Amino acid sequence: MKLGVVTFPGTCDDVDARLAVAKVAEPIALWHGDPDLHGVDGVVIPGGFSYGDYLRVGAIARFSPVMESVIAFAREGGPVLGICNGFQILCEAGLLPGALLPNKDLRFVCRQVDLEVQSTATPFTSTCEVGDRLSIPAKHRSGCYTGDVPSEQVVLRYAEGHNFNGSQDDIAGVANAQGNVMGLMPHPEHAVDLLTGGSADGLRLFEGMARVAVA
Amino acid sequence: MSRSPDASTTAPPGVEQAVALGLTRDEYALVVEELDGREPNEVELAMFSLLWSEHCAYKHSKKLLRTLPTEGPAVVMGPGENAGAVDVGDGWAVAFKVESHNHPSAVEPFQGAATGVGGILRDIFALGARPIAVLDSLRFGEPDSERSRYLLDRAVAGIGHYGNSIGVPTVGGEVVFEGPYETNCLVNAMALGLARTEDMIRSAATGVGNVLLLFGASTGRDGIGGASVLASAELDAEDESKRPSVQVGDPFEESKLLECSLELLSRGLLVALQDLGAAGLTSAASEMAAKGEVGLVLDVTKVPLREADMAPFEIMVSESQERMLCVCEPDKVAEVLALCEKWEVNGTAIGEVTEGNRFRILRGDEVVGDMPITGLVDDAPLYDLAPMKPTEPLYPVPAATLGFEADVREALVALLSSPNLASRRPLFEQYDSIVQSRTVRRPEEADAAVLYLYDMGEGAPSIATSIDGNGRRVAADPYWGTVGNVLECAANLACVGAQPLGTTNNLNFGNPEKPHIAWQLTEAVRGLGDACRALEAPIVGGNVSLYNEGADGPIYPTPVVGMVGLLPDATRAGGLGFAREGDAIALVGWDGDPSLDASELSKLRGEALPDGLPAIDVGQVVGVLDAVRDAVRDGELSSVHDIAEGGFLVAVAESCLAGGRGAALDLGDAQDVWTTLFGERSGGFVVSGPRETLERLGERVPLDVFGTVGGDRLEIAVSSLGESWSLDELRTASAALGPLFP
Amino acid sequence: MRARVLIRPKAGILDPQGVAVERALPALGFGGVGNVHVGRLVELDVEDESQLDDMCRKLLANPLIEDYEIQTVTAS
Amino acid sequence: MRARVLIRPKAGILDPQGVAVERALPALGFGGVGNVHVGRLVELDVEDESQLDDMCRKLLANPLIEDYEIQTVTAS
Ligand SMILES: Nc1ncnc2c1ncn2[C@@H]1O[C@H](COP(=O)(O)OP(=O)(O)O)[C@@H](O)[C@H]1O
Ligand SMILES: [Mg+2]
Repeated sequence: MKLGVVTFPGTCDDVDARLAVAKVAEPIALWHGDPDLHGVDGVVIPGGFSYGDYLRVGAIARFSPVMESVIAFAREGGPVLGICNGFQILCEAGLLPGALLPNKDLRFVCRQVDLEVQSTATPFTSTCEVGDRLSIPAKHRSGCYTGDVPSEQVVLRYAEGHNFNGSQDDIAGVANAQGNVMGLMPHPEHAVDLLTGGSADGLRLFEGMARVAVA
Repeated sequence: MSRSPDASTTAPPGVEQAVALGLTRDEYALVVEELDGREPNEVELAMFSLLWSEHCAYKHSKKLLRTLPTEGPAVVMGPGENAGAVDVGDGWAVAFKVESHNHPSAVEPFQGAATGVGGILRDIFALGARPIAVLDSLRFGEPDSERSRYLLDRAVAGIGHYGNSIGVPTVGGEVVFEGPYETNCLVNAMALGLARTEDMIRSAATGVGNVLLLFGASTGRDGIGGASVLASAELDAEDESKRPSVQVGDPFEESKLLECSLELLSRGLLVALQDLGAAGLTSAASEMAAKGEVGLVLDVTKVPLREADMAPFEIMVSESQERMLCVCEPDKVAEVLALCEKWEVNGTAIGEVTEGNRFRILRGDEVVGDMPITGLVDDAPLYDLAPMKPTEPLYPVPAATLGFEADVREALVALLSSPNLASRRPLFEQYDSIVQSRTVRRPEEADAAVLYLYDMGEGAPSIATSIDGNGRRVAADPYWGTVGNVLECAANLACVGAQPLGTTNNLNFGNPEKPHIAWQLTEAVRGLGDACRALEAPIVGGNVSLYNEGADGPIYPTPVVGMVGLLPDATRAGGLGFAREGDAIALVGWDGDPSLDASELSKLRGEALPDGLPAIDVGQVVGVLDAVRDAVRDGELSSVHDIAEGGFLVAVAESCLAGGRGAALDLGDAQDVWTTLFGERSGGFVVSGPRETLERLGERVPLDVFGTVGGDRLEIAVSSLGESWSLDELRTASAALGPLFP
Repeated sequence: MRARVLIRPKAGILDPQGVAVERALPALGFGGVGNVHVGRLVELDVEDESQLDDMCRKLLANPLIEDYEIQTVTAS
Repeated sequence: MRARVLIRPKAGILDPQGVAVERALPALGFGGVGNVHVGRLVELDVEDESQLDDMCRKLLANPLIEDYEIQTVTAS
């Protein structure tokens, strides 16, 4: 079981994502300039500031050679998880509906938030029950979700009082219609170990990803 | 062998120009001597004036810095390199340093603060260490001033912008508001990095014939004149003339530069590496050559420019950000350039290491500068200070915001909501404190940040870090105030169970040519040295920022102290919040009464600074720190919090808020209720835990059990007084900084 | 030629920057200001001007949330 | 009237966004592009157009690092 983690220039949370993946599978580092996915069973697009967030979040990274392969992989049903900047990139790439706007207060915020699971029809949330609450840190400046998204594709919402970015309908994470591609603004890879994460709730998303990827 | 630069270069600008650039007439005469009687041309004058500025040459501080303790068993690299480094075991080292960006931040706070972070990060990875944390230390005028609020907001945004974008967590820091910083804010940033000791690299250029390569951003007119004019002259009201061109930070470029530098080093391609900071190429290249005792030849036409029409002197002094200089063997150049390409950074060979002691600057075939390297780097005159204790108070009395008639109830609420004590959450939430997955204690969870060094493999240790610098207490007593700052920093480490390994510092002072500032500086450095010796936490690096004076006089003397310590087991790292109902609460460490002198309460009451502070029994405090650290490491305490600004009751309230638990205290009879509750003194802690373990700790150090954790109120009884607050009320008070970040 | 692309939030899309500016202006003593929107300005030299529209749709703007307008500054 | 303010990095000031876009475009198949700069666009209704310059200097632009240009879109 191999899960790839993509690094773009400016990616920050790739190391973190590989540490998290290592708890459920073999992490494989993927490089933005290399279209070869090295036979991975799933792809994580991690957080950070690819291309400095310049022009528009995710806009430039979306055109990297690796993304062509990721798009093809996703269209064939391979599991793809976009976290924070990864979510923004998947939206820009058209793999997920909608877009991420600047937070309503125009500030970067780093805060532990509670999420509520809305759907278990994705590999990632297949380990959860609808209504489960996950405590996961969020940290971003452009996480205000907007888009035409059918409610069954909304996978995670911020619990009441936890939506600091102004996202439409408290949306924290969405999936594509097939459920194999998911993006979320909070960082599950920063909640896989009690020592540094404050919670290990994020691990469940990676466990779900590994479970389905192997099937 | 000194060949004059070609005649075609412009005539010598002369002594008046030199004075305008910040040199004295005597210094100019010395420069002429360095050039064997020839007057410097434009390039040479620009380079000498920068390298001989206070900022680069430490003309007024070097002699004092030599008195600091710099050696110890853990020291891997001491002062003199881009950063200091300490051994954390198993062949690994942590590099760290604090640096100021005060004047650029006063001019353009967002970019000034951002590039301050960028600059200190480059110092860390110039050693081959991967940056793992940033801390910031900020000083502004009172937040009722619109200008102070603006500076705060933009500086914080700038630090966050740079640190967040580059993926280095900002794990701690401090912000203090005091009138004397109103027209001269302080923005100091500290960074830490982790490296295998054997992979660390120095900045000495060696190997005649080796190639000098510049990589990273292209060179523009950023900050020309910045180092000498901006950093060494007092800011007056009219900042306009000192805005040559603001340096703009590009954290994206730096993140590529960082990865590229570390990969170059891990592949063993470099002989030496150096960041470009103040005075740009001039300083970076001459220092590399001086350390390696070699000469250099550098061709300015090879330097990639952002603006085509730059003069050679502009190229040599530009402070464009995100650039590094390295030396490699000629047969490695192709490989170095290929790696630069991989990371999408520009790399260009611009010169060569030569025999001898000359720094020769070429424009193509033409020699446009030719100077002795040692003259540039080592021969700036050093000045003696003429310290004199002032006979009159230097600082205005702060405006009272709390009347003497206020009772204890009101006083605690006023203190918790005062700008210097209120929760920093609205500020630090703008920083990514968790990227890199090593943050074991986030801001407000403990007195020091704790970082797990998982890179070191199975059984890896953690480090703790903290930064402190109470300027008001140093203003009251430069010696004891500074000793207190150092002890406070070490106390923060003890709270999480860490033993100090080394210290860095940033000396932010006014004009050292004035006798009373010279006195502050001399006394502060003496206190810094004595305290670090007592703690066995040697100084491994630092920075000096002088001439911090505005229209209303000097800043409070502000020696900012940063410390790094080691803790073997992160799962036992202490936290400051009360954690268990029914735990006993104790005051640990004080063998005498605290004092209201220069305390936060006395500030709120609008009291003048006292002339001198009570002496500290440093040996006694060090013993307390040892005992508290041991107790934390044994996992015996549920919470630990050192008593700092605001005194005992504020510390208890903070432990209540952090743990979301109330407390009931009975302090018995107090000689003076105000002093007992709000007095300040080094070496005191509020701890909680099972009564028996507290009593065991009490066998080593003074300890009084005063109360119990529980409920949702803070209740105290002292002398005949009984008082209580709901946690909600305290929380609301403590949230007072929120409106500063709308 | 030198071209200029004006990119602005689509009608109905949240524009927190516009809101922030609109709020800040009266506090600075500037009254009578309304309907403020903040977008992006991209200026560039292009050889083949027919590519511009494609560039905008693909990279410079996100058509889901942004409108764009192409202006010629100087022909060449 | 409706006014438009074009805000761009001052000549000589580093423009990291412009550099990033310029580097990205050729990879997307858009050749022959140069001198790219990215700035901000502010559009607003103002009653008193004489205030615009002041507004720009005080709030909309940062005169230390940005130039601005005021355009009238529609008079009123
Ligand atoms: N207050 C201080 N205490 C100890 N060392 C200092 C202090 N100030 C500067 N230094 C040391 O002097 C050297 C030069 O500092 P600096 O000019 O800031 O270096 P850089 O240009 O690399 O930032 C460094 O090694 C630094 O650690
Ligand atoms: Mg350096």
